[in-house]
Amino acid sequence: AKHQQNSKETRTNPLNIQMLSRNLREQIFRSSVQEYADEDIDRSIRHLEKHSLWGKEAVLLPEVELKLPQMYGDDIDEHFRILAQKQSLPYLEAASQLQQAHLPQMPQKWAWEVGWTRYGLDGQCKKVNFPEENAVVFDVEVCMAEGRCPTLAVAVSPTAWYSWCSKRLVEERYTWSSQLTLADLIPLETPSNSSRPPGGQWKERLVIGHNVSFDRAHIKEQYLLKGSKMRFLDTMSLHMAISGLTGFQRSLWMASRHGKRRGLQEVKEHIKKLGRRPEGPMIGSWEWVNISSINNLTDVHALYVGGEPLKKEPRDIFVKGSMNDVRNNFQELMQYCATDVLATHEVFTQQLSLFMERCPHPVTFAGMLEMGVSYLPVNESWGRYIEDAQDTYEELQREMKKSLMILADDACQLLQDDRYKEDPWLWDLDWDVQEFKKKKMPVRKSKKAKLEAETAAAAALNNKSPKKDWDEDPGPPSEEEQGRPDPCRELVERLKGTVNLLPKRRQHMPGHPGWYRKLCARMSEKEDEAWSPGASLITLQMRLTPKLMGLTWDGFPLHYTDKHGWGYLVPGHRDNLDTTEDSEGPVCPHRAIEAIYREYCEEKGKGKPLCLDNQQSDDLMLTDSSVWQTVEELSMLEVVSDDEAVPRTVRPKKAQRSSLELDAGESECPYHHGNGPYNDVNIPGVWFFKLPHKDGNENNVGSPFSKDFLSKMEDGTLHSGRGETNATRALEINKMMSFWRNAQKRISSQMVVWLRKGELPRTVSRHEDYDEEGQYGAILPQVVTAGTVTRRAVEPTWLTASNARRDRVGSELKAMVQVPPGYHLVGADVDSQELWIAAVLGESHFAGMHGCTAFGWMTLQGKKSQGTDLHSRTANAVGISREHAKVFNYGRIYGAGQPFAERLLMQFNHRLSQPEAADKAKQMYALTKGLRRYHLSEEGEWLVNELGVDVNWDEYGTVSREELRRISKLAGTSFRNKKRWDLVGRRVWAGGTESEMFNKLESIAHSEQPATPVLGCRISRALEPAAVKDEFITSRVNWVVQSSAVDYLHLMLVAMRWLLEEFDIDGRFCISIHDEVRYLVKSEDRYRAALALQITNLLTRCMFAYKLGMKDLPQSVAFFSAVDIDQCLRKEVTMDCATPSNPIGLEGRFGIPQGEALDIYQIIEKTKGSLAKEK
Amino acid sequence: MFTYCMRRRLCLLLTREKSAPAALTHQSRYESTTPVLDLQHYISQDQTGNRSAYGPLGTELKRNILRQWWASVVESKSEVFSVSTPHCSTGGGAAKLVDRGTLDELRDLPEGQLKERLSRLLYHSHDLRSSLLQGALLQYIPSLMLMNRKLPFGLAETGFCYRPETASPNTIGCGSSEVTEASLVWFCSPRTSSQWLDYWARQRLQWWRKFASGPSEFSVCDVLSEELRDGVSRGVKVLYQFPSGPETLETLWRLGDAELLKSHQGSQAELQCKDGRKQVVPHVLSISADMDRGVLAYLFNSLQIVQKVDSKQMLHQRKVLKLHPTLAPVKVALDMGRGSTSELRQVCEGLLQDLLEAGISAWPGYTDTTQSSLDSLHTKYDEMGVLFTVMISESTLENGLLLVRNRDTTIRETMHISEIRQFLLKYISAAENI
Amino acid sequence: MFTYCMRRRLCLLLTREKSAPAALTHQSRYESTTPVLDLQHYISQDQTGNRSAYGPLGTELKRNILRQWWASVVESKSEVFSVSTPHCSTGGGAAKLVDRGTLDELRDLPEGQLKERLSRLLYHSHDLRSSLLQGALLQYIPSLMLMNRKLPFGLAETGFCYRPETASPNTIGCGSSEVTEASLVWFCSPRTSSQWLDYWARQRLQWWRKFASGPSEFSVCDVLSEELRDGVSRGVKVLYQFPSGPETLETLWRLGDAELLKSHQGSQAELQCKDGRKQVVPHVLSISADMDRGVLAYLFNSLQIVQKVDSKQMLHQRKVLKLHPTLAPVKVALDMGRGSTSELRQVCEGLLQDLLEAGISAWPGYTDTTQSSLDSLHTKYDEMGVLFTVMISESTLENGLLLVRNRDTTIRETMHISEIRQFLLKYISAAENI
Repeated sequence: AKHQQNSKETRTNPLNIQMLSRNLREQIFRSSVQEYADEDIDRSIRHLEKHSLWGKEAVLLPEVELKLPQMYGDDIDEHFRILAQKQSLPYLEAASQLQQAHLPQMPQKWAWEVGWTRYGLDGQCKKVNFPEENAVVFDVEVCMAEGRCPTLAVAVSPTAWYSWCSKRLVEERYTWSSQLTLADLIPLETPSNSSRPPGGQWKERLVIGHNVSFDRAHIKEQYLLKGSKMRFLDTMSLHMAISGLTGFQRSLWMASRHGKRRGLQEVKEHIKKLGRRPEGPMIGSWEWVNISSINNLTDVHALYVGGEPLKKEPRDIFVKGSMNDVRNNFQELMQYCATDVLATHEVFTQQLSLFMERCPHPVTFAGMLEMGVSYLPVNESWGRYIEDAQDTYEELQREMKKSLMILADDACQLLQDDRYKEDPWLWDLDWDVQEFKKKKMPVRKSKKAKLEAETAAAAALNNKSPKKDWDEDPGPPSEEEQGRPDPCRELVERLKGTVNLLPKRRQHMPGHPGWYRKLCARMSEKEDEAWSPGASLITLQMRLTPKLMGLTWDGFPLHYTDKHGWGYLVPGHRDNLDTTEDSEGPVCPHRAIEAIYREYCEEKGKGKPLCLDNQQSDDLMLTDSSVWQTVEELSMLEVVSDDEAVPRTVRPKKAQRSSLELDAGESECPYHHGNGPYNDVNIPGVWFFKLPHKDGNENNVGSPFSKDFLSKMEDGTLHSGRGETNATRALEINKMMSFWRNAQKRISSQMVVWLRKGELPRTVSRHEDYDEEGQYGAILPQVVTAGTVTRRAVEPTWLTASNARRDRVGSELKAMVQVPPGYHLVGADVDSQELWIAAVLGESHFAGMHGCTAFGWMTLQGKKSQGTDLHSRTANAVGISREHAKVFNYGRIYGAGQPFAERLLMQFNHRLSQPEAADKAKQMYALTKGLRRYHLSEEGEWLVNELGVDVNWDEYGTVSREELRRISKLAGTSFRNKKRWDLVGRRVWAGGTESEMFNKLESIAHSEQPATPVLGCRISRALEPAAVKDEFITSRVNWVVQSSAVDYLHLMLVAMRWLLEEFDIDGRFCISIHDEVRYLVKSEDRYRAALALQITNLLTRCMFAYKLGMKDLPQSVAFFSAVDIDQCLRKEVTMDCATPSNPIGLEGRFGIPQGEALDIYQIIEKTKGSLAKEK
Repeated sequence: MFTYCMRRRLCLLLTREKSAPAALTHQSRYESTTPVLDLQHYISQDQTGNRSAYGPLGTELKRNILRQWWASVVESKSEVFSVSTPHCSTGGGAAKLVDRGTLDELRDLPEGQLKERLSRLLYHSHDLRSSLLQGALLQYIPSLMLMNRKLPFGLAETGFCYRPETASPNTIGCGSSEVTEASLVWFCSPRTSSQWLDYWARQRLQWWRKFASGPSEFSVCDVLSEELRDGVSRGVKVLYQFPSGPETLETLWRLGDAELLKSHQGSQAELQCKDGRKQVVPHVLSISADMDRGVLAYLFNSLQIVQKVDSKQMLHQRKVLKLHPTLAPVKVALDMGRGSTSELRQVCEGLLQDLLEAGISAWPGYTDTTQSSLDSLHTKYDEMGVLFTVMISESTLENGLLLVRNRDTTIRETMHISEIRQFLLKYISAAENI
Repeated sequence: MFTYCMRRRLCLLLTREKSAPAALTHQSRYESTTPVLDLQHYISQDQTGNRSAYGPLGTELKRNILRQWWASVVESKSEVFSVSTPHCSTGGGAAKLVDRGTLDELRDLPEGQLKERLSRLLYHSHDLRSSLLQGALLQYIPSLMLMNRKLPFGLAETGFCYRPETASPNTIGCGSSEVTEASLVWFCSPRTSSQWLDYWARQRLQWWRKFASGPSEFSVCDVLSEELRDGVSRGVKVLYQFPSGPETLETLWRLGDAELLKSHQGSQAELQCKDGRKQVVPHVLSISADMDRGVLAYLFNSLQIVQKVDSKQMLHQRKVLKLHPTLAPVKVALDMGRGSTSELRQVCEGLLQDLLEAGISAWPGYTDTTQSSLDSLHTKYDEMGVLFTVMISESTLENGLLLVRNRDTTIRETMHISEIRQFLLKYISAAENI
């Protein structure tokens, strides 16, 4: 292979976009020719000119000369069909066998026996190694109290029932090892004590289960690095694809199940909670509720099968009970497990044909099978990682507690001379101290006690010398004295007796102020009870902590009110000063607050002006996948489709606030703008402002230490006003701990199975790096292959893990997936996958040419350096950073509307006022999405003709909103009857860079049967227009791109499997996280695997173009910009993933060197362009 | 015990108020130019001002630190054994130990014989050790038997080493050269030595931080590879951020097997240990802390300067040595209020004995018969780092009640005499677990 | 740490069976000529056999003895304060500390300059201390302030001293010259100093005897006045009856005020203390023990030789090191019987950690994977002086029961795993009060 630099060879389309090298195009599209209509070309050029993109110089890429493997069928679609059919045939056959089977009678009594028992048709039961049939329905139960070891399982095939019991269930023992080995797991293909199938051949077999990935994680052979051809079909995923619900729908569905009326009420509350405007639309159609359900087996069963509802009560024994409880209820629990298996089978029988009908392309089925066998290799680093992270976390926790305790101790000193009254934060705490309580004692008695003591003392003295000079050296005690009890000790002992003058139950630190007392553990009388000195109960979440730290917001001290949550006090309020004379409570030291603010201004004054420091905070340096998360999170809250929101008038700020403040007088702070003032908080001398909330300012902030304020701490808005190292450090630590705090439980409960030497392939155990003392094993991530309505996979730990960050404990998680010796991870990110899919959809809609829309052009040709890429464009247009622009861009494509942008803008820069933010958002949307325009309905057309209105049409026959209003007004005045005219037909977007794209998405979303354009997968029944009418538009628009991205993934998986098999590349699928795929490949095959991955991408992109009517592909998107060949899972092969728990990085701590990131040219060089094994 | 370099740091310590923001609270923003802090009871200088030693409190502080080191490194680890090796060795030290009489004799010798005698002297005289590493390496083979040739294990020792800081021929004498080293020499399989280094680095940092009031001032850093001595493949340092800059408290070196082989010039076979089925010469980690510097670090770390306004609106500076309860040399001071002196004194003495027997180091403040104000008493004890001040007064004779002042909160709590001992024991032992 | 003289005694110890009747019980009458006792874990010799050091057990034993000394002399007495003084001084030691480089330079000098440089060197170079007395005397004045000039008080220190035993010019080097001294310097009124000497002599003898298994082998005697150094008005010695004859473990000197005045050549006024209404220069008692010799004394004292007949009617000699429970370096050894090794091992490890956390020094016997007979195990532990041997067996996994063997009775008792820790703690702490 050589690089063709000759520009004559370079093919471009009429829009000067460089196309695929000729040899590649010919191999893929063969003789079919792409034709361009002149009219389309003109239209495109005009459009590009309008957005000043036409005529921009583009750098040409070197040509790629590559011999592709022979393709099947007449076209690429057929090629993929044949591949997928071949791959899924045995499994489909097994599936249909099961679908058509009449299951044998369920056994009445279950065998109490370790391992598998088969219950034949003749009623005989016999011990077997494992079920032999090619297809089984399978369910595993785990007694949670006893770790992660499977307890019992049931399977059914068309010919027999099977039960399995674990050793730990049947044999009672004092202790069991906490580490799982293969022997503890359920064999489905191999005899015990062996990791080879009988006969040495793995068979294509199918296991069906509900949420089957959980069951899979307990199957022995699945942990083997190589081998099993078993595949899994998840009835939960099938359900999602057929009738799944969006997150919002799910809560509505559950609400409606509690009875319609109550359901509606909850819906209302739900909407309110989401901060939705009350004038938003109500859910108009409830049709979908009846054709869908949430995901659990009981509800899914009710939906597809109906009849008696399943009983779930026995399950509690597995969740809460002990192994003994399981033993005592063995028959019942077996029965329960078997019933689930039966139900799963019934569900599956119904689902299979529905699924085939709605997702007809074989690639979908084959892709889902492949997705179901993810595999993460780990080694001894895993344990070390968890230990390190936990240690570091606990250490930080201790340090934080220590800092907080010191703060509390220090604050106690303000008690002296009532100095707390002048403290801007602590003035309103409970500073009362208690009097030390004694039992009432008659004076006589006390006198007596004293007298006794004195006599005793005198007696003691007399023993020594009558008159003692304390400054004299008394000499040593004499021998007799040493023998006698010491009179001083006796006196003390006597005094100790007076303890009975005290009440039985002691007061708890009566001398300390009330707030401090509450932070201290009571010292119990029992000697060995755990107790901790000092303010040990203090936590970051407590209300007094921000005050102890002296937190300020832009220089104002923080203050908490029950009604409004956290806010801050702004000094200078004079109106309410004199009303305070008679107040009982603590008095606000407004002068001290003034002093604090003045000091802050002086400090800031030397630096940059107050309102203009728009520091880029670290938290917003987002990577692609976290953008996706952020947006998904934010747009979840966005229920309103933006249709209604476009011509939205910005309501005055006043109206937004409740009317409660009226009686407190309308006082405005002249120099500070923020969320307030809330004058119902009447503190003399100050105004109260609320801290801003990410979901809108009407929400209360519960803690200034929540995740949302991290960035505000980083940029100094939220600041420890005491200049105190302890407070600042506590904030820093809080940030460092955030990741592990949330993830620790999930991560440390990952089920790891370690393999013995004999269970590893020889490639590993004979490798020179193989370490006898090392550990090699795997985690099977419990991926629901189609867990969302878009058929995206769902898994809580790995699929959402963020990348390593220097200041987050434990964030090196992904890098702990490390290959065994002799293997490499080969994988790649699909570059801007969603942007390209959206773009190519838009292009097919507009002129059927790559790069014909501004959006598409920017995706293909845009250069960061020229400012012509999408993100830079948005950034420049609105005046925000490129990183922020990225969030907006993705958000828009995911269907988020203008209000989302508005809120995001304010979150990025809290000093932006609402009108400013609204203005910017509007500007941004006009530029990108464009403006709404309307086709007239038939009625409208008639009306226009009838009235002879001179309508301002554009070239596509649409009118603007203003024009529409004018017509409507005319109609209103021209006819006497109050008929409501339905003027509007189709609505379209126009004028923006992305208008065509959105028109395409909406046309799909609004069609009778929305289906993905490439593989033709239909949207969930619960989102089809027939069921929901015009509801859930955002979700449906979002679905088009997201679901197409899933098609993309499935295509890749199918193509890759084909190439691995065809060219004998020793590799397996590992995991797919969002838009990246990883394969575990034998080291010597790694470059061939990399080439295969590149070819996979090429074919997948071509398939997309082809199915959208474009028989060509731009060179710039044909290949991954880089394929990563690495020894662990990480974003970039050069990342060292240093974090507080691993300060020296991957290489230092785990000896993992940097990987290689190779582009197509390097790969061709390494492999000589050939997938074939070198002889 | 420590002299020049100690003094240099001491000066910094005494004058740091101007520059060091480390442990200051918000109250201390209003800085003053109050005179130097009196740390005399910790570190004392002799009359000439030339050399200094630990005073009673300093000695106790150092003892407490060393005891904690021992508890953490030796007593809680079954693989670590203690050794006690000679101070003098046949080589390797920085200073020769020469018999006084011999030197005197030399002087009287005729010039001709001098050279030859001098050579003999040099050849025969012993060196004073400059680190504990060599001694531990020599103990390796005897320990092997005890360990049944199993790895890993460690040999620990604390003791005096002699390290002249400057090698200039003009500065003769002990100078700043006395160091109390706490050393662990760890023998492990070559395979795991890197991980063990990480492990120990983390352990040691945690240990230093455990007793700190500002843990973040202790940190670790890797030694740059260009700074490594020959034969050392990696090094980690535990640093303390002194106001004058970071200084090394402890070093961890990964030595490979070179040093071990060198110190046992015999056969390699004798040195071998089992590692799985293989026989290996173990790799050596040398972990050694300068405890004198550690004492200083903790003194710096725990010194807190608090501003306070007294009843006459005067600004005062309160200096509190907030030593960790486990380290504080004096846990409680006993003082008496005015009253019938002899009875009160009896109570004090009895209580003192009671506390001492329970192992609580108590300060007999009551023996000071020069009456001083309560405020100045607290000031003194705060500067000494005394955790609690117990005041025995006239009313104690009536009802057994005492006033117990907490160093950290400055708050005085009433407590009964029968409960103070248990309270203190619990407070100190619980503080260890924070 | 200790060498020549130690070795000499060690040899005695190893071959004593023939001659020494001291610690033998009635069973040991049947003496045999069994080879030398293996005390390797206590005292080890290096390859050359020239110099020896404490092994792990010896180090722990010495630590335990020193800790008890400290508890008895310092911690339980409110008038005793600890100090920590430099090892090097400007004079008074028996050996000069000479910088290595300087000596090397000397050799290269022309003959003419040699003499002069040598003189300068001698004048400037420091001495290594030969006792702790001088250091404490120098700390007298700083301590006065702390004590508010009140008598009596004491300054205590333990540490390394250098005392070449022989002054012959031919034996150059460290020889037997390293000593760990435990010193109390007591300042009191001249009026009471004689009483204090009696007091301390009694105290010290009591202390030594407290931990002995044969207390009568420790004794005191007055130093004859003709043996007293100048300025010493009285002396008392604590002796131990070694097989080779009595040797001094500790000396108590009543020094008067001469040494104090000498070491503070300044004004007498500065040295004065209150004694009632008088001002006096205090008298000094110097009480100092040689702890290395103390270790040997206790080893001798606790070694017992017992004859026993095994099942095959063969006569064996059992050597038991019956160290006092407080002093024994290892309190308990954990071993495991045959059985499912990995699970037993987990139990062992868990129990070990449990014991270590409670501060009970435990021996991980189970890590020794070479199966040896129970008998040889006990023999080994008896020679190590291990108080208890805990055996974890298969049945422990079932019911938590352990077998606990007592060193002194050799009887094995069944005990539950949950109670062993408390039992040991109680046993050891109770033994202290016997």
